[in-house]
Amino acid sequence: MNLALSDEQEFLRDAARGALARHKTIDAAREAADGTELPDLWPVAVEAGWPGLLVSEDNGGAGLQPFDAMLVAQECGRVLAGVQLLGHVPASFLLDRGGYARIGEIADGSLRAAFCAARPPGDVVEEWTVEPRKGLKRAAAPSVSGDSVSGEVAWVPDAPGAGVFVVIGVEDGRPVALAVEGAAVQDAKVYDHTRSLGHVTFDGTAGTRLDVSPEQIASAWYIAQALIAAESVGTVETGLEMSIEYAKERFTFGRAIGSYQAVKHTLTEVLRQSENARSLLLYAGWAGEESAAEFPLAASAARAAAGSALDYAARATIGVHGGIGATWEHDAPYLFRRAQLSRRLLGGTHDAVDRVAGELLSSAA
Amino acid sequence: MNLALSDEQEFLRDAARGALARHKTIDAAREAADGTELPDLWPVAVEAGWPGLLVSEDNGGAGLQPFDAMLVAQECGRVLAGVQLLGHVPASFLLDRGGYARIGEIADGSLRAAFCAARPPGDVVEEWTVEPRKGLKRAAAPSVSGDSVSGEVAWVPDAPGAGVFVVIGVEDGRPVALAVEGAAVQDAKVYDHTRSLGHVTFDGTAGTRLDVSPEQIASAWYIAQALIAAESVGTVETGLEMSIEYAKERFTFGRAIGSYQAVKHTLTEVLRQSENARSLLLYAGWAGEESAAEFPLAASAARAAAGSALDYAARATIGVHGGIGATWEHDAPYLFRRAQLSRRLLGGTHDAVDRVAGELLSSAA
Amino acid sequence: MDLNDSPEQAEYRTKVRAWLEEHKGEAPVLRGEGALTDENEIVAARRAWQGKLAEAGLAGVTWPKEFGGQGLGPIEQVIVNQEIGAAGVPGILDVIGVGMLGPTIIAHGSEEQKSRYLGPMLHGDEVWCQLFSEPAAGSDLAGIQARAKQTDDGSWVVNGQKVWTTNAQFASFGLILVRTDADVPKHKGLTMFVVPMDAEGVTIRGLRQISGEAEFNEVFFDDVKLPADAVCGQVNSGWGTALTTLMYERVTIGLGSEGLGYNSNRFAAAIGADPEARRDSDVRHRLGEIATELLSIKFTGYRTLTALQRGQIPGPEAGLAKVTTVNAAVKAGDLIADVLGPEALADDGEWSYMISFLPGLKSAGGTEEILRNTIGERVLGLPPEPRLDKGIPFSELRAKEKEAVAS
Amino acid sequence: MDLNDSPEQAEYRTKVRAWLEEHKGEAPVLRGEGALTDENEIVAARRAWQGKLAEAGLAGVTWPKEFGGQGLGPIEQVIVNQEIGAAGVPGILDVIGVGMLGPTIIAHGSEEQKSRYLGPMLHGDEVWCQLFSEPAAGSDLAGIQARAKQTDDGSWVVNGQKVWTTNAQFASFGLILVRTDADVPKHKGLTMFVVPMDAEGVTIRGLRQISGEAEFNEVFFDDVKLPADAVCGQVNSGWGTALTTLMYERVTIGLGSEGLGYNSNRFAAAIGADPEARRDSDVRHRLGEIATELLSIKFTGYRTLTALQRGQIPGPEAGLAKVTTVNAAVKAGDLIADVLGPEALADDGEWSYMISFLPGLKSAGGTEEILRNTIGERVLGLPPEPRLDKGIPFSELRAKEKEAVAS
Repeated sequence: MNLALSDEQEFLRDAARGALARHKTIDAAREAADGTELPDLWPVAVEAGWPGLLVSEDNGGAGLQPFDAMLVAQECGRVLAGVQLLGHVPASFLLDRGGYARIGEIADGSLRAAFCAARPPGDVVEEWTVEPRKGLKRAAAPSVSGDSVSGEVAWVPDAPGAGVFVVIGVEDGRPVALAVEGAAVQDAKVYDHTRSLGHVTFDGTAGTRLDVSPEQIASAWYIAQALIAAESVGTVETGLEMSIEYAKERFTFGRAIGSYQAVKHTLTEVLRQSENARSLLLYAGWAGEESAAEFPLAASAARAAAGSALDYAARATIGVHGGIGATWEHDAPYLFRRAQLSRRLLGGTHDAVDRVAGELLSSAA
Repeated sequence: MNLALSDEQEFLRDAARGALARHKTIDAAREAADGTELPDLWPVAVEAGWPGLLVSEDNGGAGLQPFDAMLVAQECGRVLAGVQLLGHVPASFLLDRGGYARIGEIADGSLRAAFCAARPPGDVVEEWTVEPRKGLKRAAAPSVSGDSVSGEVAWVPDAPGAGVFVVIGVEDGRPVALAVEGAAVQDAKVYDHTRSLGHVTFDGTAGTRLDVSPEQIASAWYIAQALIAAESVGTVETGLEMSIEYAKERFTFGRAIGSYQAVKHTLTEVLRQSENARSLLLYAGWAGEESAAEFPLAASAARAAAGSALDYAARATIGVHGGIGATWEHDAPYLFRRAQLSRRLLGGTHDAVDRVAGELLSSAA
Repeated sequence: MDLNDSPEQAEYRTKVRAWLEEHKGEAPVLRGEGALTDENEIVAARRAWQGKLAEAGLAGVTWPKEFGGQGLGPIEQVIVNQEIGAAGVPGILDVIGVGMLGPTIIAHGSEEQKSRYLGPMLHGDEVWCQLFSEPAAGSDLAGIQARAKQTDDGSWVVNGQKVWTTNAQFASFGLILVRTDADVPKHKGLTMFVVPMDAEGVTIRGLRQISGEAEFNEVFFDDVKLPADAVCGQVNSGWGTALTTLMYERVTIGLGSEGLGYNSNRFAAAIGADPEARRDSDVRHRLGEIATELLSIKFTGYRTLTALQRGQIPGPEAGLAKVTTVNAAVKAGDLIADVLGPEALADDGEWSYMISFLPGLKSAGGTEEILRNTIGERVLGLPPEPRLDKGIPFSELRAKEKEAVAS
Repeated sequence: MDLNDSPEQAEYRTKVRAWLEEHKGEAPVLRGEGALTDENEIVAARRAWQGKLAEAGLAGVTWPKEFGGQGLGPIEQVIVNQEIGAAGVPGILDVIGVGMLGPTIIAHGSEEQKSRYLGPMLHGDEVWCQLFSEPAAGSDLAGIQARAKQTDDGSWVVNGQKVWTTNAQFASFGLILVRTDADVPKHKGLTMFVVPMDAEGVTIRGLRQISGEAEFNEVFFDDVKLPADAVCGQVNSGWGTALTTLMYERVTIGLGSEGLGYNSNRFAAAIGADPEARRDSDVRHRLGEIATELLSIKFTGYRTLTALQRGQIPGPEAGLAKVTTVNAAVKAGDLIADVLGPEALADDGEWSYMISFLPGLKSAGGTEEILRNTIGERVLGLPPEPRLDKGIPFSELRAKEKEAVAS
């Protein structure tokens, strides 16, 4: 029993924090909201070796585990860094296992991948589904026939500018992963300007079938869930630190506001939720490496806890700061924008909560 | 525009409070939980004229409105008085409108009625349904053929000992109200010992068809919802008063606990919820008299707000009192028992919330 | 219990409705086809429209007749508000002036101030703004640091910064609360002044919110000179004057629109348009809870009105309506965006704007926490928090704070 | 990251498992067929079983060897707990004594106390109870009013009342915290004593909870005489001694069962049995949120264990696990009863019992509010509340309180 980070993991985390600290990412988020283009942080990722984290060593990658990628995602989340890992990392997982020819370029980041994710069947919705453009009802996954794929996946993270798309489609009811090097991408950036999004359309588009199992395809979905979870916990950390600092310095009625129970208990609640989410990141990390059977539950629970922690923390950060926390010049609104959008991507926090229930109900049956 | 109580209404309320104050009803709740029989408060109701509140003056009643009955229910709720109005009042409404021969006895209380309620169709569940013994799925309403009825209604308030049952059944898809003077009642008292409950079974049982419209049958359901709402607000008042008193007297770390924000804000939240619920009691009372079209929305909203206020207040009352609030000798647990059971009767608070949504969605469509 | 008008009220309503019917073509169009878009044009048009409403007796309904009002009661004000809403035309532009600052001047101002300022205010010729809040004096309003010093000739020099000021960018005058004596406890050394917004040394800067819009302003005062007769009320009695303004703020809110435009039907329509959502029990439950809260506020408003008609002034508990409304609207935004997905967050969309606007609205006019303190103490009678600032001269208090942060 | 045993741990686990396999037939049966029902019989059987566990080295795993323990680390304690759980047998009866009071005596007791009390405690021959909380000293534990007065011969006389005392009804001894000097500030005048529960003047009364069960006791002390050597630690240093006990309480909880038996699978099974409920999106969402909270606690426990293995003592934030668990269980009770209906509230049902038990559990061991204060201050570093009781003699403080209530 040892849940402590290994020396290598601590190094990976500290290096990520160091590399990202050299960029004013939150200021960039503010400027991007005003129309300035967001600086491209992919070179930072490439230099740090993050594109190859989940690619096996034989294929030129680091051969690491989902938890290691989560550590990096958490650091990105801390500073709202728009590094395109949410698209690339789950895609690289399938490209590596699936015998993709250009895997070396994926590993070194010279080729950037995006992941047109499909939600695995559950106990209520029994089909593979993808994000719809709008509305509660999920869309059918694209249809695959041989080497070609047709259909649309909306709100795909990091799709604009990606060199290859891993798309999950369905053929005869079974999921198939295809690597497609050309697809029509419509830019769909919205609300959180640090997050690159696109609607990706395939119209009989040709691709390469990846030799992966349905279980691996499902795992890629849950890797994406775990990455969002980790990213969110990082953002919560920043909100909490910022709020504590302010609560010590801001006085009202002759006392620092942090001495009032309303503020103190709110921030303790942020701590409670973020510590719980952190525990579930460990669960997801462990299951991602050791237990394919528990990965759906673990990754979904991590996303559920982290998503709700981020929602709570983003609002609490604004609240503790009073009026000033809701102004353009303050950092808190960019945490809030992050929270609002993250909550609705890749099935949404809500679907992750439903999945937790579904997994437990299925195993209780 | 005038939402103030009339002089008559103030008198009715004050008289109810006075009449009930002569009985140690909360102590009786405690003793009943230990197996002592609950004192019969029906004579109090009879003496005060409550059985005839909704019966027209021509039939020997007071010819008053649902809101007046709600005022009495609120007073009963304040002291957890087990007066059997939740069964009798909605039943008397239909018996009065439906031409029931013994309506004079209903009005003077010499004959006590119970109401085997059916939930009116909504935008999702389109049938008339009744409480099931167990589980989320509601049961089909009893079936009526001519003058006879077959089926079961579970958890009927005030059924044990009632002299006549108003049962809502279905004939050819249409709701029918029958007055049945003999039915098999199985005592079903549970958790809240101030609340008389029974499972009522009809097996080709003969009754008298009441000449009432489907709208009136639906109104009886919403009268029952409004009564539970009023009762609940009364119980909230008691919890709040008890908590404020204690919060002023109990000291910790050199300060009265009521000076701490955690306690102060909790009690303000009880106030907020109870004031909102009180506003909706007025809405329900107004609609019950003036607008049949809005009564479903108004009564359901009142029940939704009052139910959630009671849940919150019951837990807050125990919480403010610390450990002592969770002991048998304290009054707070009896408010809690009331909250727990009320929440699950007659469709439950949950169904009332759903009805609010359904009404709005239907009118928005 | 009666939601209907009395015969007199019905008659008044008919009169108001008739006037609006006749003149509504003259009102500025703010939404839909042909709507004005330029901010200056909008302000000009709304000022002109306020003038017409005032001429017709539909502004300052409760102001005394001697100041151009109608001398009527709160119920008539509500009838006017309702009919203006029903006619689909804008109300007066300067709600803050006519609803709160004018009544403050009526209560505390000099005769000269009343005759100089009230008429142009009522007619929209001069718009007013309220200069109370500061960066370090929001919830704790008495912690104001902006200061005025009297010179030998009796005039005053004002320095400091105000914030969260609505309408400052086009206001002619402001009512400003400043510290005139720092050597007495903090509630005691405050004074209220009338300040012309075009005075030398006044700088107005838009304060952008989450949405990117500047819904409020910051206003800076740099050696702004005011004559001795600019004092509204008495020197060092500004706290009492400010309390009057805040009391009228509660009345204005109590008489105002139900739920700040956050209406359950509007939310239900957005959700009902999605066939999957309208049958989803979780969505329905969330919608039902939100709608219940908002419906209750409507009737809470009627209760407030009943009380106002009986001459009762709403207490601090009236503030709970805002808490209920804002929190329900926050939940509604979350629900609608959960149903519609990221599309709901698209720039310039109504839901995106609402979601961005609400976090700021939450603390506008005092945080929920302070309100709950006040209600807990004044309405429920709970004991106060220990106050470390009681009876201590303001200057000493500030020094203590600085010391505490440094340590 | 590794959830597996090291080779040494695996070996230890095998040994423990083998002993339990061999002896589990000797354990008392508390549930199901052939279960004991008489409380006295249950206590007797569990004491005997604790003795066997102690003989086998499965009680007091972390106690030093000189006092009959095994001198092992927290991980071995957890292995024992896990294996006892897996074998389906009860653990030791006197968790409070062995987990918290024994270690307190080891840290602060006299040599005579250690040799007299620790052995019989470990073997279940003498059960112990903790006499700290009082009606007016719960969250504010230092507000204790029970008092001991020293007589001329050096012995002590104890008067007062304790409450929320688990196991008092069959305990041989208690560790009691009393005030021995009321003229110093409240944390300073306290002393810890060992008290025989059969001493003259000790009265024990069951305290019934919502469910009707007496899960705790009240204990009254009426001129109870204690010898001078009954002091545990130093006179007037009882607060420090008590802090040791509370620290071991956190460790015991940290090593203890996951989630107090409130397990998400158990809740899911109850709901899954209802076919309508398992497809209802609202029910699923509520279940998913509850389960997420409870699952997180399992891994929080593993994190605590990792820390303990590295010699770190859990801080006050460990208490958040209880907050999470209790609040999730409350929600689970509400959900299950919403699904099953009033039937779920039937007397003697498992859900009815849980629903009744939880409100009391919420404040047991200190309220959530006080815990959040402590964590906010000690973990997040936020400033403390103003303390009105700092440095004031206890007797004066009491007088002030009485005065405040009277006013």
